[in-house]
Amino acid sequence: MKAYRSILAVLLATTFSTSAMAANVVKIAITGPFSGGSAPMGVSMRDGAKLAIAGINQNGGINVGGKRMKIEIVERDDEGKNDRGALVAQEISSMGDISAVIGTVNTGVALTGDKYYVEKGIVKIITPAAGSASMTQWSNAGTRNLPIFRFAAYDGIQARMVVEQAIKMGCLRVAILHDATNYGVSGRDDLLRQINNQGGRVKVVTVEKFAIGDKDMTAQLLKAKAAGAQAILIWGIGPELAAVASGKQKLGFRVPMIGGWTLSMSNFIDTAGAAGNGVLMPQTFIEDESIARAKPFIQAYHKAYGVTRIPSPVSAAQGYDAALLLAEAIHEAGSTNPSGIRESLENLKVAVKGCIADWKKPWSKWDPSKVETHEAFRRENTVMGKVQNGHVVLANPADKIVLQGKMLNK
Amino acid sequence: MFAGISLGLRENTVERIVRTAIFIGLAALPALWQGQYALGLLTLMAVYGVLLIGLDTTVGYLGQINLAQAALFALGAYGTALAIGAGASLPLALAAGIAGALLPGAALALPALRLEGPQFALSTLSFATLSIIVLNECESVTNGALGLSISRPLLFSLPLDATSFYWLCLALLFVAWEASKTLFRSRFGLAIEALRDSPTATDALGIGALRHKVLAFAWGSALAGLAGGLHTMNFGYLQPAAFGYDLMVMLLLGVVFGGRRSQWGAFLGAAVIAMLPNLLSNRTLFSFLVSFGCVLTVVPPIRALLSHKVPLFRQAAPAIAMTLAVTLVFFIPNVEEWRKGIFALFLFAVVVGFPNGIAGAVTATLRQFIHFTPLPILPATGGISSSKKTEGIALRLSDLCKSFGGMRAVDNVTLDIGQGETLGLIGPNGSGKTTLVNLISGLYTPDSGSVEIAGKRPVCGSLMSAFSAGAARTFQNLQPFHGLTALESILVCQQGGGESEAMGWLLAVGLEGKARIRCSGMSYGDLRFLEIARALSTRPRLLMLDEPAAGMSKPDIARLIELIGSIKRAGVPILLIEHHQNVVAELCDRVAVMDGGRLIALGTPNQIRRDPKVIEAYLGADDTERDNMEARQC
Amino acid sequence: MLKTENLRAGYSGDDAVRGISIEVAEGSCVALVGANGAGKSTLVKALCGLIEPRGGKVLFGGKNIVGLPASEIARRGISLCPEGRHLFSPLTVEENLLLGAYPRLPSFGPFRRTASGDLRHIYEMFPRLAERRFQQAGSLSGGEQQMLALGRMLMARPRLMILDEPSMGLAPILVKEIFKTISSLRATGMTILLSEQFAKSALLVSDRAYIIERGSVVLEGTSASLAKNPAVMEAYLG
Amino acid sequence: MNLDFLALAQMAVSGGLMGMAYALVAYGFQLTHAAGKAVNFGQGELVMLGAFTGLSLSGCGLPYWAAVTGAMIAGALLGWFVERTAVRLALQQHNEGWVLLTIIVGLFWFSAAENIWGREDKPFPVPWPESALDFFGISVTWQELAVAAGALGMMTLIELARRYTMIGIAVQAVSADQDAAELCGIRSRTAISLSWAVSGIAAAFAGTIIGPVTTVGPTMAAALTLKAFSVAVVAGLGSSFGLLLVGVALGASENISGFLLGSGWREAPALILLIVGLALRPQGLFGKKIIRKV
Repeated sequence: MKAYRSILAVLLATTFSTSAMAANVVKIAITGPFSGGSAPMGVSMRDGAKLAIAGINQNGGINVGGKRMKIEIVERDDEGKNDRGALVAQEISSMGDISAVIGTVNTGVALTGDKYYVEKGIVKIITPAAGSASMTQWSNAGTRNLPIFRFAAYDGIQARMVVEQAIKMGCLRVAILHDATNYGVSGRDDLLRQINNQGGRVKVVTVEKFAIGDKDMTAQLLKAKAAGAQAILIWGIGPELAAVASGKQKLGFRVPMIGGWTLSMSNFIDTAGAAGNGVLMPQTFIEDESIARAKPFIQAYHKAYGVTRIPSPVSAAQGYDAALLLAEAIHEAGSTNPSGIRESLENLKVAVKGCIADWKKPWSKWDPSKVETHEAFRRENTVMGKVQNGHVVLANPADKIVLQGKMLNK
Repeated sequence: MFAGISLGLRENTVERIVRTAIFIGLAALPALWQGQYALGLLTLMAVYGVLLIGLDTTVGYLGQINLAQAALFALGAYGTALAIGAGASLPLALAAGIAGALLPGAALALPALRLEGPQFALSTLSFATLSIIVLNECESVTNGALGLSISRPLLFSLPLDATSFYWLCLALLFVAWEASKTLFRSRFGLAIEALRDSPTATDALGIGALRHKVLAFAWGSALAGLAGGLHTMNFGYLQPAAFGYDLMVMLLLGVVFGGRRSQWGAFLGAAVIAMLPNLLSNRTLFSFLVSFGCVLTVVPPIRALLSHKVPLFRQAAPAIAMTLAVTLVFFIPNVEEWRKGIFALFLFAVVVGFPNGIAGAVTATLRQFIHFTPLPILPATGGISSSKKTEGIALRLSDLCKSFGGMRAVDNVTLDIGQGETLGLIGPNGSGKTTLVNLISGLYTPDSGSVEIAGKRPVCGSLMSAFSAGAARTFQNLQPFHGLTALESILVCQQGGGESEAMGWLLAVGLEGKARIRCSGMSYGDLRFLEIARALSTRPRLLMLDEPAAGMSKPDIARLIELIGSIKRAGVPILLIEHHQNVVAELCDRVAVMDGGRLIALGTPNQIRRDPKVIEAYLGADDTERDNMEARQC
Repeated sequence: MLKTENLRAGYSGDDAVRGISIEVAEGSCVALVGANGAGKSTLVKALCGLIEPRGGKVLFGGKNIVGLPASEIARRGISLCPEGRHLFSPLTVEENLLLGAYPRLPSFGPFRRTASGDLRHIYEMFPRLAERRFQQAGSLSGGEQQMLALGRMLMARPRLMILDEPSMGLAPILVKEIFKTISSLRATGMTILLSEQFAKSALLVSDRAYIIERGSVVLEGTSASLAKNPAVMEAYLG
Repeated sequence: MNLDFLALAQMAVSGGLMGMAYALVAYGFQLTHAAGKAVNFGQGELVMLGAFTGLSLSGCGLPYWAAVTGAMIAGALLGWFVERTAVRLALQQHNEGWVLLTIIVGLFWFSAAENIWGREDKPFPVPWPESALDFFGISVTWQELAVAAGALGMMTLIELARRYTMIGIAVQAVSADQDAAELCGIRSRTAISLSWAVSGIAAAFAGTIIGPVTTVGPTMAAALTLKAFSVAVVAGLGSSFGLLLVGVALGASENISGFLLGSGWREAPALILLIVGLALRPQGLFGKKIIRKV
């Protein structure tokens, strides 16, 4: 009984403490899959964002209209499931005191859940979900005053870079391999669209699919080989990509493999081993301490979470920068009111110095006919990365300037 | 221990009042608990409620692990989504959803329901995987992995906002609940209940297992389709991957958690799986629930300790699990990461602590405290009468043989029973009597030889076919329908006719006073009489009684003799296997004696009593006949 | 050696054994005689721990063994040859026999060698089993199966053998053979409790007998005296 | 045509070799089903935990074989634990609760693994080369050979132990007739626990041999378990030889149908065959017919 009473006391204390503090804090929600298959991305993103927020809180919080307010984080695990994502969105949007949301890894979750934020006008920065549909759904619907922003190199950009890379390497007959998820299929569609844009220069010899969990890609690769593919353009996540790389090696099928940014995740690089060497992918961030801008972030992350390598560096860096941008927007808005934050995100006055770049007005006023208005990344601040002996390096060393750079002017 | 409160109402009425009150409360809830989230949870709960009531038809009522419900849910959802895409109105779209799940569900049921246990589970699992593959691959129709987005159609030109959509879901849940309840209270439901307890007995009594199972599965599928339709309209976005193994497991857990074979259980399970994982995101609530659960679970082991007994592992296990959960909640910095694990501990405690689910535990407790008015008992009509008298032969066996392994259980048996005749079949244990009855009633297929019942030749090895020829039987090892009352056991067997006729049969065997008692609570002797009443209620042309007096007390045996006598007088031909010689002597016109699978004697009871072969078979060999044995050993 | 006091046991529902007290002296052969369904099998199962008695005591060598698991009772020296034989049908004849001696044999290593003496003894007793030692037990004929069941029990070198309806389901000629085996076992000084529906044969091989009807002992005495008692006959045919 | 034939042969060989892994996990199902009529629906989690244990041990600098042995010991403990905590309880309560309890225990393992080892997939280092061998134009990796040999070896070893040690024969006796086994002085509960422990060993070992192929992560074995379950039921939960045959056939058929019909459909033909096959032969291809008794 005594134990029970003390537990009750703890419970009451937590209830009261949160409500008492509520007035002096900015509440930000972070959502994403923190368990299950896409958890490495979700957790890295969350931890990156939390790192940024911890730094802000250490410096006394955000100056909101002259008052120093600390940031309080509400975490919700959407498990990468659409239904759960919708409920999380409903929960957050009905909490009433949430200023903004950062998160979402799975495009499907964005498609089911984001409408609840839009209804309430709550600002959300999507990162690192790159599927095109999560923004195009709003342009198709013609939504005005959209509070959804994206902070990730969306698949349109990535697909374009991948196709351009293939052309640059002289591979005009390509095979497209993709996983059977929303991510893979929409990546496939983006690739096909970009290849179309090249006006018949590139020929797709075969399109093959693989399921999550498939470890034997012999069938797909044999077909690609038989069709005479000169390059493999691939869209998928993690271990399956590694299976393709090892399968290629096994069949002695030596053609370049180019794909989405997920090829930089450790679950691909470590698993593929030597077979992964030479694989190319667009990158917004590389976990390379020789890049001066990235070094403090990388070191802080390693220290804070006791790791020697970030599970998904791109997600972590994007989460970090997104949180910084959000904090700046809240400061500039001078209130925790979502519509104010949306407006100031669309018109950021001060360049935010992030670990990826100096972000100067990354977004502009939403125009349903141009999704780019709410997309932060451009072709210019994305580089091609290459796997080399277990690390991602720049495919083109001259690109280093992009990652160092202080660019991004509109 | 407790006197209990008498409400002066029937249990059914009370249940209905409570249920209606809860639904009214739920409908009014959005006014109190405002916000989209609350509505979202409540809507999800209503949708899952419909889905789980559907799942409960197989998992609860049929007692089979069904892993296809999530896929049927998906098919329903896609049916509705495609119909909406084609411009269908809301009712039409829901109908499309129901059809989308019902048709494949019925197609699966036909082969799958011949199976049981792991085999059934596997074929439903295969179906589920297959459905998801089809949804994923037919991109031109379903848009594949990219998913379908739809907007909610109008209901009779009325736009539905979140609240009215919730009301719609709630109303449909109420309808599904009521319909399921009515269905499972009907003869159909009784049959389902009966065949779960003993599929052999239901087939032998002509109830027909497969037909009922397929219908029940189809009903479950239809509800899955309906739920799928609602789900589509609720979230507005569909993706095949969302209906995979995880959802399946969650649904299964929901049904067991809530309590099987009860719409209340399905509802509570739905509330738990819709609400709990989401509500548990709230740390305060989470800690509270887990601590409260922990306190609840330590009661049984403490109680055991107080009465100076070492608590059983079964009693202690939930407490251990909950203590572990509490430890995790209070000592792990990031509870969100351990959410699944803590949820698992919570479930473990409930499944072990309440094997019948929450609904089962609550009902049992309530029945202890509250006395409900029992259902009225209707006056009896009918009873044993000589309705069917045909000329000729009731049973003809020619050269029947059956062996198991190296053993000839029935060896070349040829036997006739005339109309109105009572034939006794006796013989020592293991002489093949029951095997013979199993051959006649179609449980076993004979190796050779033929069976003819009342002039018809049933298909060999088919219980149903032997039944339609007119054979009805009782079982040596009782096959009662544990979940049914005595009255229901008769109702489910009789071909038409109402409760009063069923009462007539009970009256005939002297069980009229126990009409409302469940078989699981009846004594051995009563169950023997009930089996006879069950067989009689099918109005058989051949009645086979397999050791009806086994385990009966002396007065019961006297009653039995009287009963069989009256059946005999009504002209029903009887094959009676019995050990009690006085029963046989008193009732049988002729007696057949089996030994080692062979028929060794046939004659009147008096002839048989004096037959030296029979006496030897019963009393065993004399050691004096050595020569015989030595001849064999050479 | 074995003594029960007011033993009650049963499955669901009523007790099938309603307070039975019997006694088996060392080196004697005691028969339980009664018709089908009289409660003999239930009594025997309760003795061996296959079902838990609902009341009463079972004393074996002076110690109460009620509540012990069947395997423990078997290890103390009571060996049951169950009704319906219950052989391990997918296993070979020899494996079945070896299993009889399981508690004595090493779990790994040369168990066949350890058991070879006993095996030879059994094969001498039942030459048919030696012929079929590598055949599956399920493929044997009824008589051979019963021999195997007896053999398996003997492999355990029991202090008390309980035979439950060894004659069940056998042709009369085989029944004679089984009883011959029982009487030869008895001659070796083995303590035997025999539950049997064939009164005549059972009374012939036993020293003492209990006549059981509807879960209670209705008559007891030396076998010779019971064999002459017309009430025994009555218990069967009337 | 020639290329197609060669390609089909290549598919069949790769699929068949991986199918051995299905057979090994299915063998684990068979062992526990024989002993106590229950199977572990959380077997995939045991595979995963075995792989993680092996990974951690080899991370501690132990040689590969020592790590595998350690994983097998862990597997045995986990298998025993599942039987003791979940299955026995449910069977005592006489309901199908064991299905759920094994799922629930699996869920807990999953969550624990996520938190102990992290959520990412990790590679499993192996002592054999990554290169491929070439047999008449069909390439086979050392890894595939290792999976096949490991699965075959493990199954043979357990099968030998079952047939040629007294304790193995006793476990078989318990599966055949629990009461009769008790009467022979065999402690049937211990025998059942032992079966679960051995089943856990098989699962953990399977984890260590497929770990290098699938990479080691919390979700690594989800698909594998379902396939293994199919193999076990189709083969008939009674024949270890049947398991191998069905496992190899399933692996090969998946690959071939993926090649012929498109990779999204790779599982479809096997699933349809499975439903039809079970409807025609419920006891499984190699199972014995069950006689109903009343």
